[in-house]
Amino acid sequence: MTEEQQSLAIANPKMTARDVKVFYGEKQAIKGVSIDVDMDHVTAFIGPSGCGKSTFLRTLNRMNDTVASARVEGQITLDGEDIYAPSMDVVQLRARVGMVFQKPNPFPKSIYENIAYGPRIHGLAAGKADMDVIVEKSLRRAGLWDEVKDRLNDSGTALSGGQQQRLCIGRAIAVEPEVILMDEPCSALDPIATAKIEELIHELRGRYGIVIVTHNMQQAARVSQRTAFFHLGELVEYGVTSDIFTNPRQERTKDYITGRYG
Amino acid sequence: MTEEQQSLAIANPKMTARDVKVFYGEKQAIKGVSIDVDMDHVTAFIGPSGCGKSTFLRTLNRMNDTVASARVEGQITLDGEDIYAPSMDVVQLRARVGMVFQKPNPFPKSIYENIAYGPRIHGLAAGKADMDVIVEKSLRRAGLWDEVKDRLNDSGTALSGGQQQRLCIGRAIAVEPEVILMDEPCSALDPIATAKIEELIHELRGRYGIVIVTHNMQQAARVSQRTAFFHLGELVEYGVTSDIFTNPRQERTKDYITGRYG
Amino acid sequence: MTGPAILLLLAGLGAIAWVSARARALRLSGVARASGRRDAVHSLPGYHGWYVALWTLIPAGIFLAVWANVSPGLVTQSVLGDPAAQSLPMDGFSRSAILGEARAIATGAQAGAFNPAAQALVEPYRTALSHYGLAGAVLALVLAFAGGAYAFTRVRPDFRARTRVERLVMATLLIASLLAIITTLGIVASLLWESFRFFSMVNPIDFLFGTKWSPQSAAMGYGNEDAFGAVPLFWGTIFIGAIIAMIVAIPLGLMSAIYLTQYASPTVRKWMKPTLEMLAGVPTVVYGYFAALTIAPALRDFAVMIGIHGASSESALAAGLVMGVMIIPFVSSMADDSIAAVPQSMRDGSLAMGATTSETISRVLIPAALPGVVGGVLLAVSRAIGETMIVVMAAGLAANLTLNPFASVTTVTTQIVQLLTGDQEFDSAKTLAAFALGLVLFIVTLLLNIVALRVVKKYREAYE
Amino acid sequence: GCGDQSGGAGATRDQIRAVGSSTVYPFATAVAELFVQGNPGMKSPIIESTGTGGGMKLFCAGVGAQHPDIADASRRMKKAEFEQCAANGVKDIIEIQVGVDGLAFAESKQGPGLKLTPKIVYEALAANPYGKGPNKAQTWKDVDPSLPAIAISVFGPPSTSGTRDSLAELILEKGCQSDEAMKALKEKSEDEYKATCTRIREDGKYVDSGENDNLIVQKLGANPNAVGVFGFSFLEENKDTLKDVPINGIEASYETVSTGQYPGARPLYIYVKKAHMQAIRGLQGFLDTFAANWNPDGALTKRGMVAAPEDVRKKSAEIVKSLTVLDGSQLK
Amino acid sequence: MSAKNPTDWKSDAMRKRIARRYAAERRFKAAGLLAVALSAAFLAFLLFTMVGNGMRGFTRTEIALKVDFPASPLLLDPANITDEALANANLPMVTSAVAQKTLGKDADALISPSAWISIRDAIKADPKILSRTETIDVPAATAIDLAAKSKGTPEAEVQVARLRQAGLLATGINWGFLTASDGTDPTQVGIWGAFKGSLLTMLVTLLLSFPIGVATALYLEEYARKSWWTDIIEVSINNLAAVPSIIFGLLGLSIFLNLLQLPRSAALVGGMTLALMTMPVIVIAGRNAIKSVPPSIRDAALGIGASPVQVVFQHVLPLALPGILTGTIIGMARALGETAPLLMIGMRAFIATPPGGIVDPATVLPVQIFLWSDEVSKGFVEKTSAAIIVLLAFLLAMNGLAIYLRNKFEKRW
Ligand SMILES: Nc1ncnc2c1ncn2[C@@H]1O[C@H](COP(=O)(O)OP(=O)(O)OP(=O)(O)O)[C@@H](O)[C@H]1O
Ligand SMILES: Nc1ncnc2c1ncn2[C@@H]1O[C@H](COP(=O)(O)OP(=O)(O)OP(=O)(O)O)[C@@H](O)[C@H]1O
Ligand SMILES: [Mg+2]
Ligand SMILES: [Mg+2]
Ligand SMILES: O=P([O-])([O-])[O-]
Repeated sequence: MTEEQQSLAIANPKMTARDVKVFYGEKQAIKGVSIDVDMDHVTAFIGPSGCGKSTFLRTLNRMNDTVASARVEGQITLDGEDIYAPSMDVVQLRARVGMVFQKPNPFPKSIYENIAYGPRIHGLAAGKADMDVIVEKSLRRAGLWDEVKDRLNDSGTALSGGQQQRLCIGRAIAVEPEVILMDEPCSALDPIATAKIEELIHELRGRYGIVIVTHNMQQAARVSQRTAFFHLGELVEYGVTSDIFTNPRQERTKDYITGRYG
Repeated sequence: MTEEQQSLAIANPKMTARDVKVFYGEKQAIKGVSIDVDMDHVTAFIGPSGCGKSTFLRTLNRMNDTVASARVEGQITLDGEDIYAPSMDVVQLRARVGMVFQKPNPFPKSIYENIAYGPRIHGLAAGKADMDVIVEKSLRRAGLWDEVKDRLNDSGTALSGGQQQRLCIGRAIAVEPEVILMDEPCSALDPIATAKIEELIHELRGRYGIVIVTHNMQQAARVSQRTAFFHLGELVEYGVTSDIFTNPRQERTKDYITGRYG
Repeated sequence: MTGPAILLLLAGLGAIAWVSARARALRLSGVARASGRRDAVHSLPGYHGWYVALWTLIPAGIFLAVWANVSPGLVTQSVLGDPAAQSLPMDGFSRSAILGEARAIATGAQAGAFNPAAQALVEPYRTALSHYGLAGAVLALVLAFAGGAYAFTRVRPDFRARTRVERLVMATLLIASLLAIITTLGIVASLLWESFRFFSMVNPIDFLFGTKWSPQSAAMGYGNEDAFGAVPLFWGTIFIGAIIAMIVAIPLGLMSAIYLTQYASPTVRKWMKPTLEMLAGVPTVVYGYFAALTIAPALRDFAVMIGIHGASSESALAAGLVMGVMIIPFVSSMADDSIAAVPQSMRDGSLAMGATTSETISRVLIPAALPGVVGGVLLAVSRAIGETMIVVMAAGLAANLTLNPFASVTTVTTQIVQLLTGDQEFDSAKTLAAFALGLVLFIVTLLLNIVALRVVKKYREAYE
Repeated sequence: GCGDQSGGAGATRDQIRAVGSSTVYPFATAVAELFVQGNPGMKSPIIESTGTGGGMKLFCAGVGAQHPDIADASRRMKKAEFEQCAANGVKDIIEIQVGVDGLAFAESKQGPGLKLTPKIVYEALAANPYGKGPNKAQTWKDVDPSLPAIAISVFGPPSTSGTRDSLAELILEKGCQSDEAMKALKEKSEDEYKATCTRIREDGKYVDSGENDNLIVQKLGANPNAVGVFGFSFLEENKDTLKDVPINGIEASYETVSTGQYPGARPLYIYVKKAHMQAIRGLQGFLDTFAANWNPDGALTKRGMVAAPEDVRKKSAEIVKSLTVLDGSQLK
Repeated sequence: MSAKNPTDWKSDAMRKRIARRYAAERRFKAAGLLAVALSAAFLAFLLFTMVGNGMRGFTRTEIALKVDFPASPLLLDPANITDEALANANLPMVTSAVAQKTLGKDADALISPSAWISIRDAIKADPKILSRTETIDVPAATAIDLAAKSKGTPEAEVQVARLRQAGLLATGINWGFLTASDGTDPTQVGIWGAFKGSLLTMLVTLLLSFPIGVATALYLEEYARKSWWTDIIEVSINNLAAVPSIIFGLLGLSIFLNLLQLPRSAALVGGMTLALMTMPVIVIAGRNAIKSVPPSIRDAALGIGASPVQVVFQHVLPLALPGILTGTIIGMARALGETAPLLMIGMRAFIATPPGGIVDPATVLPVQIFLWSDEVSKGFVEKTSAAIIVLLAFLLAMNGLAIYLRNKFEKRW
């Protein structure tokens, strides 16, 4: 594996993970994974159910802290800073490394308040006018502005599933994160909504570091430039997406991609 | 569609569904589906999430009766008998058309009791010795005997996921059903367990009519001889599995199979 | 034949019916199954057994129940026809006392008679008892046989015995569930009738909106007008149960729930939760005693110390405070449930934005859980306003319309107890007022409950 | 004791049942205990504390095992009650005065040592003294200049108890009648007279304190400036924390109450159904036990009851023996 | 749209802001902890006060009385000791005389008025003592008892000191408190009668409310199709769970006593009244327990052809049972502590004979507490608290059992 990683070496990675191990109590869910995330490439995590994709993703913004039994070893840095260092403030970290979940989870508040929530708690807006600007900008970037601009006071939960998911992306964008983590963001969506989100990811690339977990290999192929294949907590293969799909080096990767299991 | 069905016509179908419509309250979940099930072919239902695969499967043994709002129109027969006729005893029907669910759901009883439960309520065993025979036979057919024969008194819930699912299959087999319906039986399992179940399906074919719902197209390709593709409650395409996968007639089928959505 | 003997005999018959019907079913279904058709056999043999046994037992049982109520009258009739009964005193109670004694001796419940007249009647009683006992037994047995035989003839492999037996089970369950409605109706009926009589004496408007409560004036013949203004009671009830108690219970209950669900370690939670629940398990009479003897004097001293005028040792505050503590677990467990019912994804969503736990709780979880919390509070209020013993012992009886928490006020429940246990004249407006108060209380809790259920349901739907 | 037989065969009861006054309750229970000790093998009588009126209601509901045999009362039966009894077939009722209770006024040992008269009490507590408008007295001094300027605060029996009736009848009416106009009013309009003379103010100066006299005792301890009104027996028992408030200069003591000198003395009664005398085992014995213990040196006085005057006791003993029934026409 | 600079997380303002937010977080958490602590402290204070007041109720002071039987004015034939003979022997007078001889003139104020019962029991236990002198421990009068155990009146303190000096005074555990019934002498009373009454009442309550409650829960949760009809049942049940208990008393009074003519003061009626109160609690707990049985179990059973009744009785009910039991125990605990409705149906009564069955007159623990709290004699104050301790112990045991069951059987599927 190390060879491939070397070959992928990114000049100025936004985030790096080195030999990360995650345990749930006794059970080891991630067995020494090293990966780099940068702004120019979308990274996709694929692998069968339970292989640890979500777990690893959540270590990247310390969402695993909320699971009492979870324990993380190894090193993860953001801009060279160790995010598990005591000096690291987890509240800031999560603002800088945003997250979008599998099931759209807008707050049961208005669309406006959903977007404004983050900037407000972090004090990013100086006043109402400022906040209005942030909300509009975020919704525009999330590709939702035109659809909702006339009903910003409607509840966020009243939107369709795809719109909700874009709202959640907009919400993450509103605090100006540097990296966005997405855990199967389309798996609850219909094909048209899925297409919209994929398009959005294309547009966001370059501005944010993006990591996406998906169980749909075609989707991984469509949206990502780097793909990591996990199996049983191990990073089996990590490389340029087109290589992985056309020319997997590992037998397991090949079996998985051709549908032998999963 | 009717053309394809004609071409598939099965001489002596075990079950037939003709123009079946299912409603949940006002909402129509199945829009006129006709299909035949026989003993020699495994039938796979594929389609994106929410397209009605499970719903249709559950009409085949009237498990939908348990959903208060569900209403079924059209005709479904088992050995030529209308299963929705008032004279049909639903308890017997379900013994004849067994079911295996997505999540393994063994009873929180011993392995032995899990298998023995069905024969007992249907009075299929004359005594303890008889029951022992049934239990062993069923576990053997389910490919589980060797793994559990020394711990028949352990709780069924203490088995691994794959073993549990095979236990559930064994439990269904124990009442000597004629048809077995499986709703994504492998989606909660790891690759090895999946392989075991697929193998088991191969072995059971011929003895039982088998219908399997899966979201994994490769799996459908591997285990089935007939495939039905559902979309938004409609049966979009129904045909010989190899045809469907290599040469889909409908645009929607093609898009789905190639991963354009789902 | 005696009661227990006949019951035993019936039980025996039932067992025989079960065994023989089962055996028959077993044999017949064996034959039918051999014929190969799968649906030839419908029910397990055991169900046939139950079917026949039930047919044996139920008709006979119903008959016996009726007979047990009818036969004593018949027995007495026949004893009264005996010459020895001619000398019985005419007055009803002594007469039935003698008869009762004779009966007790005849059945062996009593050894000897206090009343010589009773001794003479023992023999006639014995004869009559055995006579009617035998008649009842014979009839019951005939019914049992008839029922059993009829059912037995129906035992065939394809007979749907299971369906029949299960139908009976379902009917039993349905009847059980009706009991709640019957109880509710019983409450309404028993309150409504007396309240109706009350309102024929006292104008409902005066009752509901009058501000003067002095039922004794009415009792002493000052007239009903002006005496039954229940507003001070309603106010006292609200003041204690819905204001003071809730000021204690809501913050403590809600914050406890939040702490225990969101912050505490599993061990702390495991121990503290049941500990707090114990507050709801302490009998209210104990709270009352405690409030009256420990809390109330302390509060009064405190009030005097800080110079509050008119502080009474029977204060709304003492009762409300203790009641609030009692209610804490109601609020906290409802809050606990509703916060837990907010999907984890909301919490994750907020935390992933970089919110702290308290921001997540107060800005996302609580607003989302609010309907559930409100529902819980409404239920707690309905419990608090219905609470009796604490206020009876600690809140006093003065129907004051006051805002001073150190003053004595009274509540609806206290007055019900007072009106019904004190010196009262039957059928006076004073006694009946208790039922009218009860009716108001019932209606209020009913409304609170309906509203609370609605609120909670709406909220559940939002997340399902 | 099987009381639920139906079907007309009648039922017996092997336990005596008494209901009624909470004031008589401690004495009735004491007699019940003595009765069982003197009659081994008898089951203990059941004494229920329902308040006088509540007891009357149960008592008058009818004759038979399901109805009580005895009603305890801290006042005399009312005419309406007697009629209700008759209407329900309770015709022959035996009335027995068993003793006297003092309606005692007391304060904490630390109290100011008030000295009251019925007139003062009336003027301090009446809702509308002498019909001259609402009571404005705030302190005892407002009522009578000889008293200290301490806020009026009286803990007393609730409006629903027999004790309250006694307070009205024995103290308030007497105080009220110090005004001649009130006497005249009585002739003119009984209702108005009652309203003026017995209605108690409801502005918090008089605190209804429930049936629980012990709580009043506790509260007096906590409120040194308050006055409590309750049964004499409670005063006796709590002499260590309370002292009595003399009325008309007469202290509540055993002697003054028993002789009727103390203005708060009131008779205690029990009412018995003659129809039950035959049917309920031991009822006669119970009455005999009562009679044997109501003397000045009897067990009941040890419990705090005050013995009735000699002549009353004699008359009552006679009634117990002869079971003379009550003539309803004397009742009010 | 102005292009905003990326957020500077390291700026001072931002740092300050974060510090403020963390301080708020700590305050919030402290408030939660405080709420829990306050609630727990109140419980502790309540228990502590009750136990502090009540422990003395379990002890009794006794005075050693030397009885010279042959010399006493007692006329009893040792060969013929019957209850009758003992009742006629005028023991109270004899006891008083004997006490005066040994303790002085004011002996009657020292020994309990029921001291003679100890002597009677001693004679009954061994008639032979009638021919000799025997020292018998008799209960001290309430005033002495109080003075011996805590602070009494000055006179009593003097007496106690005197008796102590003479070595006649002993304070020991009062077993009688657990075995005797109601009475008028605080040194003699016990809670057994009320305890037994509570047991019988609870038995009736359990036998009625459990099967009916479970059946109702099953019907509503498993079989009833949602309709206005089930809505009515549901509202009724939820409402009944919140109806003021006093109203159940009114119902019991008018239906069970007045209409059905059931015996007054009986455990039967008390139990029936409380059953009406407890049933809804069981239904609600039962429904929650049944709901928490995963649907997959039902599907599994239905899927192999079990009938709905079989599904429920062979699978759902056994799995829901721990939850149902927990709810039942909690409901029963509430019923056990209930007072108000029982006042309405005649259980507020002096009942000195423990009930023999459910139709005998009975009282229950909380009502006994209520009655004793109103007794004249000061000796009852500690008895009241002692009875409260017994009741609390009973309730805590029940709650503890419920918690144990819940923890033991709590399943996550
Ligand atoms: N909170 C937890 N406690 C204990 N074990 C956990 C927890 N969360 C996940 N796991 C275990 O860790 C392993 C990895 O889980 P994870 O959710 O990361 O898989 P995944 O690849 O995201 O699967 P999926 O595609 O189903 O989302 C699994 O075996 C899972 O059972
Ligand atoms: N109990 C129900 N009540 C109402 N609507 C239902 C119910 N069950 C399913 N549906 C709806 O019916 C449609 C078909 O659902 P179904 O579960 O059959 O889909 P599916 O193809 O099995 O999807 P999946 O792959 O996610 O299992 C969906 O729109 C679903 O929301
Ligand atoms: Mg995942
Ligand atoms: Mg499905
Ligand atoms: O209980 P009372 O004597 O006050 O009627």
